[in-house]
Formats: sequence, structure tokens, C-alpha cells
Amino acid sequence: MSQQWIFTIVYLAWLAGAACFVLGLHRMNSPATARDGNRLSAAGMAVAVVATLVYLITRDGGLSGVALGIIVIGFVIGGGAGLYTARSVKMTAMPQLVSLFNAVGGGAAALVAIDDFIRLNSGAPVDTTIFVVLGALIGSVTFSGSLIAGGKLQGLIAGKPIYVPGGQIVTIAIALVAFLGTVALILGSAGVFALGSTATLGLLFLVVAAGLIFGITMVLPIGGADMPVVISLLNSFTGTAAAMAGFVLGNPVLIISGALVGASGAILTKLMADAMNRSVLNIMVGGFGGGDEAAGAVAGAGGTVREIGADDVAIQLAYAQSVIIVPGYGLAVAQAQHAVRELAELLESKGVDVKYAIHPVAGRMPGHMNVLLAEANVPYPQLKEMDEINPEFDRADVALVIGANDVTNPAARRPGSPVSGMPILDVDHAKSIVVIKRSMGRGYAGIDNELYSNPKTGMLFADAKEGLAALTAAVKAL
Amino acid sequence: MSQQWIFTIVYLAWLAGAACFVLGLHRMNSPATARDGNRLSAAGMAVAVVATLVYLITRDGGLSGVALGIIVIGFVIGGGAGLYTARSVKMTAMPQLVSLFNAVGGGAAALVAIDDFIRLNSGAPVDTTIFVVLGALIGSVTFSGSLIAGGKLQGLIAGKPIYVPGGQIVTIAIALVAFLGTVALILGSAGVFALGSTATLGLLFLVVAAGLIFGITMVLPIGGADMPVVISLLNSFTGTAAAMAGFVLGNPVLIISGALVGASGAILTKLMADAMNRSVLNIMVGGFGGGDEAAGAVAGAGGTVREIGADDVAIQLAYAQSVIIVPGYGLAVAQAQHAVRELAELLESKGVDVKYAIHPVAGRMPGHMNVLLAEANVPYPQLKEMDEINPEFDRADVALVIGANDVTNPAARRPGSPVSGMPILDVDHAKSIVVIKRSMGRGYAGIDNELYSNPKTGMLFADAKEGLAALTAAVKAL
Amino acid sequence: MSNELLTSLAIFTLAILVGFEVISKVPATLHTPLMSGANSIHGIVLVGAMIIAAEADNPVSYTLAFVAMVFGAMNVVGGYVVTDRMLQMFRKKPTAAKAGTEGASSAPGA
Amino acid sequence: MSNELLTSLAIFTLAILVGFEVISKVPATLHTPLMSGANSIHGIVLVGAMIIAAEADNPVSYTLAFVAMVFGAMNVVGGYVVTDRMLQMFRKKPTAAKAGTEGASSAPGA
Ligand SMILES: NC(=O)c1ccc[n+]([C@@H]2O[C@H](COP(=O)([O-])OP(=O)(O)OC[C@H]3O[C@@H](n4cnc5c(N)ncnc54)[C@H](OP(=O)(O)O)[C@@H]3O)[C@@H](O)[C@H]2O)c1
Ligand SMILES: NC(=O)c1ccc[n+]([C@@H]2O[C@H](COP(=O)([O-])OP(=O)(O)OC[C@H]3O[C@@H](n4cnc5c(N)ncnc54)[C@H](OP(=O)(O)O)[C@@H]3O)[C@@H](O)[C@H]2O)c1
Repeated sequence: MSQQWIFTIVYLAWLAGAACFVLGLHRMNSPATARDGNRLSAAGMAVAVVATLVYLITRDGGLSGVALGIIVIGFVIGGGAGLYTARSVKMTAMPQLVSLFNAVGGGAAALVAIDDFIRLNSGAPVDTTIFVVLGALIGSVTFSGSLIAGGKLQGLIAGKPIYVPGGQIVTIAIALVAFLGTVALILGSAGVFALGSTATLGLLFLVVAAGLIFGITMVLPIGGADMPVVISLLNSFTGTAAAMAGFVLGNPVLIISGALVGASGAILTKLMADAMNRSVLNIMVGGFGGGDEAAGAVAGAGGTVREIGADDVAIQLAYAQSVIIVPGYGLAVAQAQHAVRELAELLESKGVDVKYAIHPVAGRMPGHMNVLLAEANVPYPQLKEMDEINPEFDRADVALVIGANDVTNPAARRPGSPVSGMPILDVDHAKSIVVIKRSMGRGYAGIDNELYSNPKTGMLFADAKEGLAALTAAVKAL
Repeated sequence: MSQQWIFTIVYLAWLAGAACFVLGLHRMNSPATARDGNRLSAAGMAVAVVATLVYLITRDGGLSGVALGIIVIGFVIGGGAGLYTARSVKMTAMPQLVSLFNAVGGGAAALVAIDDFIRLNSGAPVDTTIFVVLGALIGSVTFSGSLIAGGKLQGLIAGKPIYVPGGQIVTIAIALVAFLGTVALILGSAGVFALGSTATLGLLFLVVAAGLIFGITMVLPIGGADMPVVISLLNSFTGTAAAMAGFVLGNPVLIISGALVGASGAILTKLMADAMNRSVLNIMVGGFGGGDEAAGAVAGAGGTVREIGADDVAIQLAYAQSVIIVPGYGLAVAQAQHAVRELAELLESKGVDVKYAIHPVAGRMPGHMNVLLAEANVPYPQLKEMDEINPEFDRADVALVIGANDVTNPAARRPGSPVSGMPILDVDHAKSIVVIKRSMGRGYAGIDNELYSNPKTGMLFADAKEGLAALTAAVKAL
Repeated sequence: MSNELLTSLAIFTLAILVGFEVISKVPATLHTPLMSGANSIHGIVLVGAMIIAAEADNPVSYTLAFVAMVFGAMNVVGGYVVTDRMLQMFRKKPTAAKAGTEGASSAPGA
Repeated sequence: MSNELLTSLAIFTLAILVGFEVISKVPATLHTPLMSGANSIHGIVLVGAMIIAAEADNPVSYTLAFVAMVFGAMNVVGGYVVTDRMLQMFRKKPTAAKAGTEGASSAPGA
């Protein structure tokens, strides 16, 4: 078969792969088809990679033994590591893992760009240089940025915003350096002024270094709660970096897939931010030292509240017709998912109808509660989305709020509060309300919750796990 | 400015134009933004055309006076004709005009392909030949097909299915000729066997002729009611033909826009067919002589029905709290839109609350009733979509059905009838029902309507226009 | 296939994907305007007509190019104008009336 | 710009448009899986890594290519697997439980 024919087939395979990515993403828009969608996309990836291998081996010159070794060994090591971590990670730790994968993806894009640059060094035409430098820069930003983001979610780095004194100035200065470096390189290759090849290399590394530092200083000051949004944004960056690499290598599948992720990632970031009614901008601005002081739980005084003991709550629950459990961030922090399932099963065995009310942004990542409770084997049908469950609160005897705060705050129904406009769970429609949390501490939005001063509300101050254990014991004891 | 730079700008302009088309279509998905969407798309078109002109003038060789003349005069004449007809056509005649525009579009695509073919004649490589021939073929099919479709809607050709004796065989034979001709041309250019340049030309014209005839024999046997779907399908064809021309000329904006219309047109065709629960396939199969005998109104006997006179109806209407008017195909046929508005205004002046219930597929084209009533200046807010109005029938005193049949047929609620599964207007929930139509004649689906034998129903047998005139007079006389 | 052809194919494929994705759940009343809008877009063959006109060098080509120009221009201009008129009816309140009158008055009983 | 670059730009633009259109109203519970899915897709840089590996001819390039391969492969394989696991929870009824256990049991307290 002639060179050109093989290349034709390879090219069509690349195209088919890219098409699979699109159709895959399309199917991932709805729960029913999401899983096939992901698999379709994976299949596309396999096709694209195999096609590339064929292409490299068959093109004249062929593939040197060393190169083949690098490719195979590198793939086995990297793929193995990815496979192991992905299969063994706890469901609740997945977001930070995604962030890690995003980091390495960005890193790879940066390395590809750097290597190209070294090869083309100074011989490169302007446009190539632009793409190379942009690829290297964006790649490094996402690499370091995603690592920090993952670290925050994993708790390796303090989740609350970290403000380096004068951090804001530093960030801006770094950004400036990166920008000037890039411009210099481009003008240099445009021949506006002469740059020795060492100077050029030096400049590139300066840009890369600046990118790495910028990634760190940008993410550090952002609260852990905003990390899902940040990761999604960086994800879209990585896509762009991959596309840049595609331009340099003149490779269509890289350009298409990169641009695809760049764009869909951007849209997704917006959707995520909207879901927790924040704007992407003011989240990132937080990253430049502004806003977001709210995040992190600050102890604060509410109105007059009624405390209640485990035994009283146990009686209420045991003799209730229907109980709706409202899990929140606190349940995740306390890792109380198994404890809550136990209690729920106990109540059901006593003929109580138990449901879980899942607020879309309860916890700290979209779907946090679903993942958490799925891990504890809570049957999926018991989990009710907000719109489905809200009408049922009117008929519920007890609403048991566990470590949830903002998502139940009636203040959201009025304008003028940080949570205004966010749809909430109508917990206050239930005949009686019990809230398990450690203190009067505030939630992510950093505001008091008038629900707690509602006469129908009893506060059971305890760590979610211990509180639930106490309740289960008390119910058994009845 | 260097050649290459001008071309770069032109190319980017083409790209921008294509992007405008996409964003335009996107905005046309919702009523609020639809109009801007169309204008954005028009702007994109302007950009693309101007860019092309610049390109032709500036490229070396430039633009000969004759060519410029052809372009300018051709544009003025064609554009003028389009502008005049588009501004002067009656709203209700728009679909056939769209069909006409689609025809000329297809024609243009075919001509471009043919001209290319003559120029490249026999010198063309295989792939170019493929695109040229396909472009010419598809273009001719849409040209003749759309003309027939438009003619049917306009009433120049009998709307009801026309079966030429043995038409089915003819259609298939023609299709075969077109196919074989195409294959021969491709193999010829592939050098499988030698074709003299005259033979090649002859073959091409054979293919084009076959395409033209096929377009006719395909559409003739399809009922006028299905024309909207057929036109949409041919529309998608024209897009494809344009894309083919793009391949031949190696022009990106043609390829992108053509493919865009080809794909979105296909989706739209499906949506349209679904809306009137028909399948695209069995509509087209109708075109091959099968199915669809239903279409066209066949007089048929219903159950025992109660006739009612204009005066009685007038009293009912005048003393009603709320009247819901249900317009259908018959209103359009009778051109009674002004008559119905008069009656409605008269009733409102007597303090009756009047609304119009618009079924998505009432009439013979999507939005038929909206266009019809808008033409008669019925205030848009009075037109209620099906889902909005259906609950209100329970509270309505009189449902006045004018020339509507299938969209009110309760049989749709049961399986086993041609309309089964089609959502209908809950006319039978109204306290009293009045139906204005000429006879017990059937509707598009060709089945009887048990609504007419409903004890609550009174039939006012008359042409919609005369019937309404009589009613208005009677109400005035009260 | 030549590399040009391959990249053209890539562009073609992507455009098709865009076409599939861009049409979402559309209210039935928008079906006809949307069809008409798409119909105007393929008037882009006008560009093709211009190019062959520029290359024409014999009576036959001249004629073909000229007819193609007329057809294409009609598709483009007429298509956009008629679509715009259809969409006028979506402007809420009395303005909708104006759209109507214009439609009715200037009608030569077509 | 060179014609290659221009066609690449066209492909880039179209891919961006596809990206914008392909994400529609997604239920919040799907945000994380969707992000993770997109994340796996940019693992396509793996292809880039393979290409530079093939062109490498000096220790520096070898190292860069190798690290890029490892990173890229990790992104791809890990990304798809973890997404798939996330999506298991959308399988209705008891099977959902299985997904959970796997998640819990094989957990090294990460
Ligand atoms: N889901 C997402 O994608 C996402 C992403 C970013 C931000 N957010 C935001 O996060 C918030 C989520 O609302 P939420 O109600 O789930 O959480 P929340 O409003 O942040 O409140 C969590 C509450 O749990 C309590 N808590 C903490 N540790 C606990 C423990 N060990 N045991 C018991 N209780 C504990 C805290 O009160 P004590 O300190 O008194 O115990 C705190 O008030 C929303 O504002 C949302 O916008 C969500
Ligand atoms: N909207 C679309 O896009 C579209 C496209 C294709 C097909 N369709 C189909 O068309 C049908 C539309 O339903 P529809 O209820 O609007 O119409 P229909 O079911 O077709 O019934 C129209 C009725 O109007 C009566 N009629 C005809 N001329 C009349 C006149 N001059 N004055 C008074 N009455 C007259 C006829 O009865 P008489 O003969 O007794 O007067 C006929 O029964 C549906 O089945 C739909 O699926 C719709």
C-alpha cells in the first residue's frame, strides 16, 4: 500500500476518533446514556492512538528502537499508574484525582511544546513560535495550578484561601513576566530583533517558570469550596494547550480534540458556577486576592435556638410516618455516610418511610452527596433530586438535617444575602425539623441560618458521625 | 499588501461568515432570539460574498469586465426578484416561496458543478469527478423536486397524491439510470475504461436529466399535506449539493455552510415529521407509490350527530363567560382568518373572554395557524400553545372548532388509529362544543371524528367563512 | 487522497457535527422559519457562482455562470427577507399586527 | 499565513463551535463526570508525545518525550477509568450498591 494511502487511512482514523469524542460528550449530557458516551469516547481514543502508532511505524524512516521503547514503556508505566489510582481511589476522593490527571495532561502538552521548540529552535517561523510558546505557557499554568487544586481538595494544602502577604502584587508581576517573555520570543522569531539561540532557550524557560509559579499563586488564594470550578477551568485550559501542540505538529486530531475540550470545558465551568450561584469571574478574582472572605466556617451567633437531646429525636423519628434526611457538607467532612445509612435502615425496619433530599450543590462538588451515599450503598432510588422532593416536605413529619446549612437557608428566598436566588430545600415546610451539626458555625456562604431559630427546629449539636451513632443507639433502645 | 495576506484576510472573512451562520441558527432555536439570529446569519452571508468579490478582483489575473458584468447584473436581477417576491408574498403563501428559493439554490449548485465539469472535462482526477457528479445530480433532483413541491402547495398542481400508472417502476428505473451514469463517469475518470470527452459530457447530461425527472416522480405521489417535510428534506439535499461544489472549488465556506445545512436540515426534517407523528421514511415511501392513501378529505359517515343553527350558536357565544376558538386547516382553506377575528372582537366587546387554541400541527404547515391569524392582526398574546390552553378547556363555556378535525379527534388518545399518540386539544372538556365545517368530511388522517357524535357537540355545516359571517350577523342581531 | 482533500473532509465532518448539535428542541411554530433560515444559508452557492463567473471564458460558461448567479442571488436575498417576515410574528403585542397588515396589504392575491 | 495554517484555523474554529453546542442543559449531578470525561479527552496529547518520541534524537528529547508519554498515558487511562466509575452510580437499583462497595472496599484510605 502506498505511503499516501496509509496516511489517508490514518487521517480518517484520527477523524473518526475525534467524531467519537464529540458523540461521546453528547451522550454524556444525560444520565441514561452517560456511561456509553464515556466508553464511546474511550474507543475513539484507542483508534486515534493505534492509528498514530501505525503512521509512525509505516512512514519512511520508520520508528527507531529507542523511540518505540520510549513509547511502549512510557505508556505502560503511565497507563498502569493511571489505572491503579483510578480503580483504587475512594469515590469521595475522585475530584482531586481528576485534578491530578488534568495536571499531568497539561504537563504533557507543555513538554511536547518545549521539545518542539528546542528542535525548531530559532529556525521556527513566527506563527509556529506563537503556538509553541502559548502551548508551553498554558501547559505549565495548568500543571502547577491543578496540582495545587488537587492538593487543596485532598487536604494536603489548607482548603481555606491562603493569602501570601502582597500575594496579589506577586501574581500580577509573574503574569507580566510571562507575558513579556512571550512577546519577546515572538518578536525575536519575527526578526524584529536578533536573539541568540541560547537567549531564546533562556527566555522560553523563563516563560515556563513564570507559568508554573503563576499557576500556584493563582489557585492558592481560592477557597477549597470553589475548587470544582477552578479544576473545570484549568481543564478547559489544558484542552487549549493540546490544541496549540496540534498546531505546531500540524496534527488534526490534536487540534480538534483540544479545541473541543477548550470550548466545552468553558461552558461546563459556567454551568458549574451558576449551579452554586457564583460567577466564574469573582471566583478567579478571589484568586487575585479579592473577594470570597466568606468561605470557610466562621463561628457566629444566630437567634435564640432550641437545643434537643438524642433521645427526644429518637422518639420523634421512631414514631414518624415519613422522615426526609437532608445531607450536607458536614456529613462528608465527618465521613458519616455509613452511619446515616444504618440509622435509615433501622427506621425503615420500624416501618418509617425514609428519603434523602439531594440539593444539587450540597457538599463541595457537584454530585458530592450522590457519590458519598452511593459509597455507603444507599439504594439510588431513595435519593431524590430537589425539585422532586421539595413538595414532599409538606407531608414529612421530620426533616433530619445533617451537616447541611446554606442549602436549607430561607434567606435564599429573599434578595440581599450571598445565597439569594439559590434554590433551596423547603426543610421548613416539614412538621418538625432536627439539625445535626457541631455548633452554630456557618456554612460555605458564611452567613447565619434563620432556620435554626425557627420554633419548629431542634438543634442536636454533635459531630455528624457521633450524633448519628447516638441516635441509632437511642432508637434501638426504645 | 501581498497576495497571501489578502487571501489570509479573505479566508478569515469566509470563516467568520460560516461562524455567523452557526450562531445564527443557534439563536433561531428560540422565539425570543430567532429574529436576531436570522439577521446575524444574513450579515455572515454579506461578509462572505464581499470577501469573495475582493478575492476575485485582487488575485492575479484579476476580474475580467465580462465576469464582473455577469456577477453584478446577475446579482441585481436575481436579488431583485427574490426581494420583490419575498416582500410581496402573502404570509400564507410563504412555504411555497421557500420551496421556490430552495429550487433555485439547488439549480445554482447543479450549474456550478456542471460548469466545473465542462472545464475540467476528462482531465479531472477521480475524487473531483465524484464531487462534481454528485453535486450536479443532487442539485438537479432538488431543483425539480422543490418546484413540484411548491407547485402543490400553491395549488398549481393537485395537492392530492398523483399516481402515474406504473409510476413506481418509472421512478426506480430513473434512479437506476442516474446511479449507473454516475458510476460510469467515476470509473471513466479513474481510467478503468476510456471515455471520449463527448461521451463523458453525454453521460453527465444523462445523469442530470435523470436527476430532474427523478425529482418530479419522487414528489408527485406525495400528498400536499406532507410537503413541509418534503421541502425540509430537499433543503437538506441542497445543502449537501453546495458542499459538493465546495469540494470541487476547494472553497471552505461552501463546504462548511453546505454541510451545516445538510445536517441541521436533516435533524429539522425529523423534528417536523415527529410533530405530526409521521416517519420521514413512510412519507418518502409514499413518494415511491406506497402508503398515504389517507391524505385528502374523503366524505364519510360518523355516528348520530346533532345539527345546530347559527342563531342558537350566536346565543351560546354571546352569553358565555369564556370561548376558546380552535382553528384548523379548514379555516385556512376558506381564508376565513379575517372573519374569525371580526367575530372574536365582537364577542370581546360584549365582555366575553376569547382565546385561540393553537395545535402545533393544525393546518398543513408548522405554525400555519399563527401565520394565518397574525395576517388577520389577531393579537399574538391571544394565541395559546396547546399545553397552555388544554387545562383551560375545563373552564370554557364554548369550544368553537372551525375547520379543525384530526387535532381534536379523541381517537388519538387510544392506540390503533392513524392519529394515535398525537397529542390533541381537549376540546371535549368544554361545557359545550360547536364545530363549523362543510360536511362530515374527514381530515388529513382520513378517519371519522367521534367528537362530532358527542352529545355536547353541535355541528354547524357551512364553509368556514360563510359560517362565521352568519354567526357575526346573528350575534349583532341579538 | 491528497492532503487538501483530507483537510477538506475534516472540515466537512466537523461542519456536519455542528449541524447536528446546533438544532435542539425547537417549538413547532419555529419549524418553518428555521427551515427557511437554513434555506437561505445554502444560498452560499452564490460564492461558487461568482468563482465560476470569474473563470468563465466561453459563451457556454458565461451563460451557466450568469444563470447560477441569478439563482443564487434569488435564494440568498429572497430567503433572508422572507424568513425575517415570518419571524416578525414573534414580536409580542400590537407590533405583531403591523407585520400582519404589511403581509395582507402588499399581497397581490398570490 | 500559510494555507496549511489557515485550514488548521478553520478546523480549530469549527471544533470550538462543536464544543460550545455539544454541552446542553446538564443535571448538576453530571457536572463532575462530564468534567472528568472532557479531561480524559485532552489526554489526546498522548498522540503528540508519541510523535515527538519518534522524532527524538538526543538525550534531552528522549527524556522530554518519555515524561510526556508517561503523563499523557496517565491522563488517558486514568481519566476514562475514573469517569466510568463515577458513572456507575447512575445505574439504577441495587447495582448502584455494587458500585459503592467496590469504591469503598478497594480503598487504601486515599
Ligand atoms: N456542591 C458544589 O459543587 C459546591 C462547590 C462549591 C461550593 N458549594 C457551596 O457549599 C455549600 C454547600 O451547602 P451545605 O449546606 O452542603 O454545606 P454548608 O452550607 O457549607 O454547611 C456545612 C455545615 O456542616 C457543618 N459541619 C462541618 N463539619 C461537620 C461535622 N464534622 N459534623 C457535623 N456538621 C459539620 C458546619 O457547621 P458546624 O461548623 O457548626 O458543624 C457547616 O455549617 C453551598 O453554599 C454551596 O454553594 C458547593
Ligand atoms: N401542520 C403541519 O405541519 C401538518 C403538515 C402535514 C400534515 N398535517 C396534518 O394535518 C392535520 C391538521 O389537522 P386539522 O384539524 O388542522 O385539519 P384536518 O384534520 O385536515 O381537518 C380539516 C377539516 O376542515 C374541513 N374543511 C375543509 N375545507 C373547509 C372549508 N372551506 N370550510 C370549513 N371547513 C373546511 C374539512 O372537513 P369538511 O370537508 O367536512 O369541511 C376537514 O375535516 C393533522 O392530521 C396533521 O397531522 C399537519
